[in-house]
Amino acid sequence: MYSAKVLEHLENPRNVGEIENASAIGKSTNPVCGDMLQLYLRLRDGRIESAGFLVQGCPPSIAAGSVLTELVTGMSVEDAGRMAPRDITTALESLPRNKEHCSVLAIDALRDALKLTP
Amino acid sequence: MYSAKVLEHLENPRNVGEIENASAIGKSTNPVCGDMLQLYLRLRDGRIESAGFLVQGCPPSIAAGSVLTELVTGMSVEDAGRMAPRDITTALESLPRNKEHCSVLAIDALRDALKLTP
Amino acid sequence: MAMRKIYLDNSATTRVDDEVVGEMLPFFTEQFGNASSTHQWGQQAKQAIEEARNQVARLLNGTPNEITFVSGGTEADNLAIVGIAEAHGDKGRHIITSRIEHPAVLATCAHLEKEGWKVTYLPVYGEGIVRLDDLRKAMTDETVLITIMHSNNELGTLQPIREIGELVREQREAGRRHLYFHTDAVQSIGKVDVDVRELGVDLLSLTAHKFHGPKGIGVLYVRRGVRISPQTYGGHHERDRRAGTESVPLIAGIGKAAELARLHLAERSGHLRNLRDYLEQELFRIIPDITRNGDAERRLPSIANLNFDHVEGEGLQISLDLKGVAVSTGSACSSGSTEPSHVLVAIGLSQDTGHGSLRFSFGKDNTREDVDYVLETLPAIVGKLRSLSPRAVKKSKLEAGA
Amino acid sequence: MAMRKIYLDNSATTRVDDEVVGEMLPFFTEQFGNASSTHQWGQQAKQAIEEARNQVARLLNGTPNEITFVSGGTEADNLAIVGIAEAHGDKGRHIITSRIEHPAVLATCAHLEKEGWKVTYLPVYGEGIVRLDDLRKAMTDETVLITIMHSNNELGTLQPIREIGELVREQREAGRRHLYFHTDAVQSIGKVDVDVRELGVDLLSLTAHKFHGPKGIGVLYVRRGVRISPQTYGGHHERDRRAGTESVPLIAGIGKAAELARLHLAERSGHLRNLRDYLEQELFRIIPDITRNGDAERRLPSIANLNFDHVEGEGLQISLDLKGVAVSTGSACSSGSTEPSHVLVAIGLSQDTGHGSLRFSFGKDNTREDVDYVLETLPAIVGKLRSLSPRAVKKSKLEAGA
Ligand SMILES: Cc1ncc(COP(=O)(O)O)c(C=O)c1O
Ligand SMILES: Cc1ncc(COP(=O)(O)O)c(C=O)c1O
Ligand code: FES
Ligand code: FES
Repeated sequence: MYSAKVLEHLENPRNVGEIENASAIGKSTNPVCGDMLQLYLRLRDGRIESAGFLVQGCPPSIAAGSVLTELVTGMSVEDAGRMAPRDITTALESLPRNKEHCSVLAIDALRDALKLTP
Repeated sequence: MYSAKVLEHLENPRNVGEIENASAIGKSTNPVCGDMLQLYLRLRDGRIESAGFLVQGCPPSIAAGSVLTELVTGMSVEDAGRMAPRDITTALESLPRNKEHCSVLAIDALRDALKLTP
Repeated sequence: MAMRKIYLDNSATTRVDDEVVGEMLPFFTEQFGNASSTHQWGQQAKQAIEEARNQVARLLNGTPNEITFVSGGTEADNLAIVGIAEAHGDKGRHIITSRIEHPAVLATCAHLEKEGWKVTYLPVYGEGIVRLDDLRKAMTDETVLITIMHSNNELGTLQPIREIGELVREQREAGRRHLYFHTDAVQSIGKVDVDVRELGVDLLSLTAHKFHGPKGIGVLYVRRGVRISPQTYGGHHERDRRAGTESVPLIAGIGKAAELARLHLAERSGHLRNLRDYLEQELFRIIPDITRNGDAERRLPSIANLNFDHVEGEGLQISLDLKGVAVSTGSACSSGSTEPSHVLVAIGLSQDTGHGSLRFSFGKDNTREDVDYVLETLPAIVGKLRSLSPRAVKKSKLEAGA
Repeated sequence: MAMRKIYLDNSATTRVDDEVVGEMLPFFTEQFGNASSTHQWGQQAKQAIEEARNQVARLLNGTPNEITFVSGGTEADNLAIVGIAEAHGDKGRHIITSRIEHPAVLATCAHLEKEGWKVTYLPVYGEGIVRLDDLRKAMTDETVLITIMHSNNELGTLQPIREIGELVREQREAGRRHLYFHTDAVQSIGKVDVDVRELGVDLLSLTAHKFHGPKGIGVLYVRRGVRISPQTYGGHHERDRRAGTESVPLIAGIGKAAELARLHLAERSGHLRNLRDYLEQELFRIIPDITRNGDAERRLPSIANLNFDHVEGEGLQISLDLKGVAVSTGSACSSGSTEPSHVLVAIGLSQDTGHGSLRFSFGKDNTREDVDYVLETLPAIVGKLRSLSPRAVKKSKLEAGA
């Protein structure tokens, strides 16, 4: 049902937890399923130096949060601002049709952290 | 489905055919299934000396005709006149519920031969 | 001669192929999951179902999402007819079918008649085949469904499905948008080619046990885009068309049986025809006063339906059974009844002659030796029963006198 | 530690017993006849069906002619509800059921609502059990059917069926002649005693695949004298209650499974309870913040439905699956949906906590070692998922601070 990548992130989520001295924090909730995701970023010189996340949600939302922190680490804030749900889905190989919204949860948190309108 | 007795009469029907110089002939037809039975009797001194039958019908009607000729041979006309469908069914061990009317076909032919009202 | 066991009633049901049994077995005890479960047991089950769906789709030249698994041919026919009636009854309430459909179709139509539907039952004449002209005349703006079987289960006669498919297409193009076409192909699978695209049908029924698959599983093919109302309510199985936990072993079984039917079609079909033609030819030669019921050409290769004058079919059938040979009078469904089959009545046999008919139906496992055994056995049986028959006796006396 | 495969989802479906498979096998390839055929193949098939009917009747303490074979639990529920509704709808159009029925009941009731029926859905409170008082108040002169499940498939909670049966009897004696009582006993068979006379039910559903029989076969018990309208039209099978060629192998299978369930009831029931209680006791001991869903006493011995605070059930379930352990969140039927189960909502769990529930369901083949493996595996999984959870992290910080 889930791709090997999703399962791998579920078993070994990266960058779990709050970050000390976070420079930006983003939150998102999906009102339908009630899942919620929090993203912590430490920014330096317009780049994302490190990222951490917390989530209460389904396996894809965990994998989405985890892979997001990997993807954005080292990225310029500008590039991060251009990320879209597709990038998450691609990085996770695939998501079942009825779970595509879980990638939105992660991107929404990122946009919230970067203070972009979602 | 059918008793061993019915099957045995079907395989080896007794007294098949018309009788030369029959003293009595009886016919019966079942209007529902279209089956018909003809009975031939040779009578002497108030007894049935021999009997023969023809039938176009289902296996129970064949067995009924066959067993009837066996039963009535040697019987007094008076006793034969008292025979009922039950006697046929009993002699055949049993008949399926929806085939009980086949014993009536044989008794009707007997009564017709003996000129009794059926 | 030792007693043999010869099964010549393959239109009633067939022996399950050993390969099919082999395909089912793991799903009882190893991969026994519920296909709705998200864990590995469930995913294995789901995969097996989707593979079977592919196999059936390939057999019919359809696509997998046009295949709905149901519990058999009867349910497929019911779902097709009531499913279309409920979904499209607002467009009209008229159905056209034939007089020789299986009870699964006829009884369903009769049920709809009680609910106010009009049903036209097309005649089939002596040949046991509906005529396009009759169909054309029966169609009205109220007609929502045409359901005509692909081949008849008693006579084997093939109905002009492709031609009806074309007619339906023309009618649709001429504006009758809400006309649907269903065919019951239960008897045809594995005996002749059945290609939903070529036939132009919207719905098609089949059941595994008629082509060496297990009893209790069938398929309703529903052409992409055709809407039907489900007839069972529950979980979201089969894309909401048929609720109930899927029988994974049976589905794996029908998938395999479909694959084998597709791969071996030409060979099996030829084999059946050889045996059937051999039986008919020899019986016509050695037993007098036999006639064939239904058209000689336009029929399945597997069925011989013959009438033996002046005797009753059941006597023949039971006598053959006592010799180890299974055949049938009429269809299995109506057995035990004292009425002649509605199919034989529809082709004009009188109650009297209709009772003297036997259906021999061949399967892939039958051999020439099976036919030889029948040829050895049957003449004596017919002779004995005719010696009992008032009409036959009269006839032979007349002939002797002449 | 080597990866094990542990199946703890026996409420979704069960492994077919080897003895049951052995019982079915001859009917695929040897005694493969159609039970409607009058020859020896047909008679063998028919006999097998009647033997199975006896076995099921004995399990339920009913009589053979009260047993109708259908394609599964969903069809049994549908036939019971629509069958009564159609046959007795002239006496009233009100049904009483509960909020925690299986979708096979709820969706059927919803369908009848669209046709103008009134349906009362009784509440079940925190314990997951309907109350007689509520039922009594809901009954009117219009009530034709009460359908309340024997035990719930997610919680395992046993409903007061015997008491309802008595109430129905009283009501009937008081003049409400056209009140019928159906129970879905799908989950209870083989786990607790189910005796139709003692329960006082008119109709009862069961399905083989929940008690080590095959998928695709079930039974509707209909008390002698109760009239229902058939829902499939065709041949005269199952005393005109359910048309379609009978699946002889599956019927032989459900017969055998019923016999085994009857013979081994006490032993299996005790075994299930031991394992379930052991799991619950240890989990409560070693993992904090767990609660049990539903009543602790009045429930099947086979099910533990537990809620793990601050985590999501699906994450737990998939993580366990990756360790080789099959459990479920909610029922198999609703899996894949993002909504919490209607049963957990009915007992008052919020969307949030309802998502953190797991159902462990035991079967006769499970062992104490299976439970030990879960006890070794699950704490780390819960720990990992809680370390991800904003609420759990906040809570543990607060506790550390305190
Ligand atoms: C033409 C035809 N349609 C439908 C059916 C019913 O299929 P099933 O036996 O699977 O219910 C049969 C056979 O019984 C049949 O011959
Ligand atoms: C309580 C209950 N009723 C009905 C059903 C449906 O039975 P089946 O899966 O045989 O359709 C199930 C299981 O799926 C169930 O748990
Ligand atoms: S199901 Fe809601 S975020 Fe995944
Ligand atoms: S069926 Fe008519 S006499 Fe037997």
